[in-house]
Amino acid sequence: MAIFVDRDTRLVVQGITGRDGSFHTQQMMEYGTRVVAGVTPGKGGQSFDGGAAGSVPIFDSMDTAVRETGANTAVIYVPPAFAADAVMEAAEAGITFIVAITEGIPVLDMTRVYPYVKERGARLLGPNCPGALSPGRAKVGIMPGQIVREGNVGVVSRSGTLTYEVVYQLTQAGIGQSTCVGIGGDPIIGTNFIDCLEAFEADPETAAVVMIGEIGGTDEQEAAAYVKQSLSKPVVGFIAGQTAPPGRRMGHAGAIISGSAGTAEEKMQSFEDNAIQVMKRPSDVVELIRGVL
Amino acid sequence: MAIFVDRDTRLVVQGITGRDGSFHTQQMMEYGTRVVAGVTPGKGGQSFDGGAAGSVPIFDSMDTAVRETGANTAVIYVPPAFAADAVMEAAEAGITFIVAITEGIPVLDMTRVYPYVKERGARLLGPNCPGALSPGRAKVGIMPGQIVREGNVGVVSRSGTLTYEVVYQLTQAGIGQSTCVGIGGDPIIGTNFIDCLEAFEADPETAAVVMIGEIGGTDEQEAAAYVKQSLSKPVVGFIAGQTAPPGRRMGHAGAIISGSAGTAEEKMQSFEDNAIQVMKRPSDVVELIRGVL
Amino acid sequence: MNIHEYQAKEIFRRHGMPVPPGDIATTPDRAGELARTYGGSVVVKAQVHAGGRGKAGGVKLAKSADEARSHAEKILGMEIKGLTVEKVLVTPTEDIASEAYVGVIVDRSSKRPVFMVSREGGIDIEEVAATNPEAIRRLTVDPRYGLLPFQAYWLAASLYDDVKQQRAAAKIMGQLYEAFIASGASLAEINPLITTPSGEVKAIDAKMNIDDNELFRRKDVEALRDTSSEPPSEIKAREASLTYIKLDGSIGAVVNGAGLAMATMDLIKFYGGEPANFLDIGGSSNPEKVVNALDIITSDPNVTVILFNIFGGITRCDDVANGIVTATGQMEMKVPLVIRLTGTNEEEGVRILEEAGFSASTSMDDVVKRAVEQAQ
Amino acid sequence: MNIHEYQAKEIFRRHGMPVPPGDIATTPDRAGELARTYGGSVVVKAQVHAGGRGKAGGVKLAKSADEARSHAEKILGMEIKGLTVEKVLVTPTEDIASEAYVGVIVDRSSKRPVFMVSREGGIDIEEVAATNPEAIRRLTVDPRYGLLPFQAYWLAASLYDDVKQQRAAAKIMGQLYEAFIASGASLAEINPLITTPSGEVKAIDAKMNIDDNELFRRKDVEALRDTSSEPPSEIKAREASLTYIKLDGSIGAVVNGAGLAMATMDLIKFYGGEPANFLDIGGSSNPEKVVNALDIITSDPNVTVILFNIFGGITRCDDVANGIVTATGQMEMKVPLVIRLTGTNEEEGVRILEEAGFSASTSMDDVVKRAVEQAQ
Repeated sequence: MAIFVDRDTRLVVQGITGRDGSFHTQQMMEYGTRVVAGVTPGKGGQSFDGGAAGSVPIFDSMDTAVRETGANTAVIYVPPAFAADAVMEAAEAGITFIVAITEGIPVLDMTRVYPYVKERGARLLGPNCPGALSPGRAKVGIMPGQIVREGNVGVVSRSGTLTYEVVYQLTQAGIGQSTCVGIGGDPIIGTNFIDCLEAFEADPETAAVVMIGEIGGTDEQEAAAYVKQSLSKPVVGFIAGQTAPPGRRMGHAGAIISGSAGTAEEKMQSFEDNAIQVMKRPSDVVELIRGVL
Repeated sequence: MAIFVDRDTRLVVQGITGRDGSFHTQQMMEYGTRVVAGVTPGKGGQSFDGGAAGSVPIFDSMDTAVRETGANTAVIYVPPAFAADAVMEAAEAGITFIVAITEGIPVLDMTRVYPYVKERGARLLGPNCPGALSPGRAKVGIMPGQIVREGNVGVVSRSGTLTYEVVYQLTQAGIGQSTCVGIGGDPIIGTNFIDCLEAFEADPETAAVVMIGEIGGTDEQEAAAYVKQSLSKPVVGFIAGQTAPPGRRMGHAGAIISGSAGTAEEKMQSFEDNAIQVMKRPSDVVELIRGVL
Repeated sequence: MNIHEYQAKEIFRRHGMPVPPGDIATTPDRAGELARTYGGSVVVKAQVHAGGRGKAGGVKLAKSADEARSHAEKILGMEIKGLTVEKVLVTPTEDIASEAYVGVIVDRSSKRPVFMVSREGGIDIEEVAATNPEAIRRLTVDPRYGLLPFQAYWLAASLYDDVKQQRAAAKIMGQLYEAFIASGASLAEINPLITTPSGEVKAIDAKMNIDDNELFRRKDVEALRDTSSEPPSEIKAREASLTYIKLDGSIGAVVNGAGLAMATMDLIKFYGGEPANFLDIGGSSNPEKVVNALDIITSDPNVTVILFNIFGGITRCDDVANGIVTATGQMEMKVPLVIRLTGTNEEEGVRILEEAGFSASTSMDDVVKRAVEQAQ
Repeated sequence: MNIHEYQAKEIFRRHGMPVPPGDIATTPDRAGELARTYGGSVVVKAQVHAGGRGKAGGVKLAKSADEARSHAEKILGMEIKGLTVEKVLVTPTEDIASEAYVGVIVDRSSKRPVFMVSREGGIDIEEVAATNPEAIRRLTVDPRYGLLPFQAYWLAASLYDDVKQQRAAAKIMGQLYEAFIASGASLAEINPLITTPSGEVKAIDAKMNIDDNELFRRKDVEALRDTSSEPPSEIKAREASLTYIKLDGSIGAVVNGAGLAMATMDLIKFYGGEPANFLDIGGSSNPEKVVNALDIITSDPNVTVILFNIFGGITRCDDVANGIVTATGQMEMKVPLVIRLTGTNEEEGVRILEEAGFSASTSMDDVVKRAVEQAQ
């Protein structure tokens, strides 16, 4: 099983001919993901040459790509000015799982994208996220394939590279993952911690969950309450930004402390209050996960 | 039973202090309709004096009116500039049946009102319609109460006064009505012929239906097909505008013939093709209904 | 409300659309001058609210200023479908490689704006719909989101194979939608949208209809109204908030409600008469409306009898009765009145009429039959 | 991006909101002149991107032009929360009958714009939220429909009892929402919204934050950026599309990704060091970004060691390695580099570094420990 992406993932890459899009399409194909189509308006009829990994037909629109290839999942590498439109195009074309990698989408665009996607019954992951990777099955997004390993730990994170850090620690210690999901650090995201926790709870191949949060907002606190109330599986947590100076914005729109809500201290306390073991350093994940498995 | 309005209707009048609103509130109260509230911003705390029919509290907003009185139905008499907002306010306040009497609401306003109302699970009747009247139970809108009579014929019409004409013919001949509904003649309306036919089909107290259409559009043709396919009860139909010159607009935005679609001839043919008996004159209704009852 | 091509083009330009220049002439000399300004080779186009201008000879190509002048001379004053041409648009000719159709209307059944585009431009879309419906691509716009870029591109891609032209056309779709919404339109059309031999995409004809219900909040659009080609009686009716359409018969009818007014016309014909007009005094009438209605109808010399068919709902019978009494007191009535009055405040209305010496029936069949008899 | 009160007021005025006049002075003389223009009785307000201006003495009432001049003299050049005041806004005083708060923000949890209004104006809304939360009325706006008139009225009715004031405030809410959307704002605030003794409703303070991600399509808003009070290194970082925040420690850190950058700072402290900065080179980096990052960090004299913590994803290790090699070739490095490089294209990156004489670790704990050691 795993969550969100698996062997039945049929992926279309939006922005397949761009620098990032083409590089990561190659990576995803080499990992074994079934990339069935690419979309770049004006380049329909061409194809993407993945070398030994095969070739992928390119279409002008998502509508055609989905109709011709039966794609069910989309990943978006288009620039911020066009990314909101790309998400909506994917949802309208019938894609049910949409991963928006693009960083820098205006938040007011997202206030309109979110209900649009929801009305069509699709799930959006991101934007400004690294995607989802089910080791040995499918890699959708930009997570490096070489740092993961098949196993039964679910990883969910608001961060990109910090996720890799934690996953890599697990892999090096011989602990594999069911699915690694980066939900993204923007103020408005399509899939939050609770959505992922729900999915991990329902996934028989996941035995424990690692949750990696950040300062800013209250998502982690809400997720912690949810863990206590509804999760039967053990959860280990980390919060980045313990030493960040208050009131300064640290890259992610999310990483800003507003008022008293959203400090690392508050979030770590909420983890502890809800039976989530807290890592002090990313490398602590190994010992804590070993303790609960 | 009857449809849409009945003894359990708890009515709030939006625009109760205006010329039309106050006149028709009085008429509805005298008919026996349970008018539980009125709304006019800035006049909250006052009350509407219905003389012998009682008095009705006035509120500043629908939100308060619904909370304080448990109203479930709204009727709107506010001017066109504010009517779209009034409909949305009613839907947001939890009203489930909204009757918009107002004539002259811009059609682009209605393109936004319609999904707003639908998202909230409410039904809109109109705009630019005479409302709904269940004889002996409730009168919501502007239909004259003295021309109806309790009975088992459902009447649905795109017109206002033409509805009265037909209903009056029935009443004078001793044939009573279960509910008389005017759906309105605007290009975008909340409830169409098919919606009403469905409701009449489900209403055990309705034995036959009179459907009164007009030139323009294809609603009558679609309704006719629906009648043949899904209605167990007999239907008698009329189309106004048999002698209207093509291409000229006759008052209702609906009453315009575009291309070959929407002529009276075409609509009457479609009635005949689908087992709906056609009246040549409004007064023919009596004989035809007697024939099917 | 219809607006002229030149007015729609001005709205399109304000929304950034590529529309060639052009100006209005009301005299042949001015048309010649404009043609000179544009280099001689121009199109002279009648500006009237009627379709089929081309077939009627209202659109002419000119190779020189002199030719433009003489075309304008013929077109100005010409009658097209009963309307007199008062103005011509003079606009430079364009080299045309292809002609497409782009239109947006409010669609009754989806309750949303709908785009229709076709590679078959320059002819009526109704004709394409009838003969070659699969040549039309339709797209329903969710008004909560507007026309989304991917949708505009999807429409444009059905018109052109070249990416640059697709992009240009997609941009024009977006601008057309904005113009449509910002003007309170019920229809906005580019026919044809052309490509030039060098690959440019341009809108060389433009049509817009405005929803009358929008005009109260769009004074700028209302100001575009051209009453020069409307019958004075219809202008007067509109100013009095009545809906009046002049017809050729002898029975003047004053009715409340469009459906009942049409049914009254139908019944007049059913009994062998001919209606002189469609006249709807609308709902919520005040006595003044009735005065205006009688004023308009009595100025039609064909009218030999006036039929009132009033079924009170939001209109009150007493208001109508008062209007009749006031109007007949102000003006000399040369033709008989046949009155049907029933519904809201019927008793009061009948009392007012009877006190003033009128009688009123409550049956529609009855009054229509009597009006037909009296008209003969 | 923050904009100044006077800039936000200008945006509010363009959207039709009732904002009293006012102008900017950078010299005491100009402040005096302005005060004379406004009749003498004015408020002189420091224009800096910092809260608590009033408490810091940055807002002063003046009864005369001379007094305004001397207030401006004190305020201009004043430091508020580390920022130097370069400009003051001079605006006429208003008689105040009541003060309310009106604000709109993008709310993370509802994923929509949310209005907050309160009768308790003139103080921080955070303070009201903490001490008297039921004094705040909240309303979530569906961005597909915008702020609807009945919603604006509902908010306004919670602020005022008088119908005229409710209508005026409802109109202001609508205008504030339009300004918010049209500017790509993440926050727009009127605090206070006042009533005057004669019953007028006016916005006498204004605050707006703009979503940085909107700036690419809003050059007019981008032009409002005031860099005069920002550290030059942060301006330079922004221009190079880096996120850089200067801190007080000695370990300069170059990291890709905000979360990893924060975790790196946390780990530096965990091992007893002090970070000199937060620096995120972002995703999809090209080698040039690394060059800019090193340029910025090396200009901080406190830095005694530079730590690279790169985990390649969309960022490729070879790009970063090339950047390091290029940068160290261009500039003289006076402090040691400690490099951690792993993930996408790791092998290629490590090879490039080793060929240039650098070594790279793959463990974060390892490099952070080493950087802390070397910094001491």
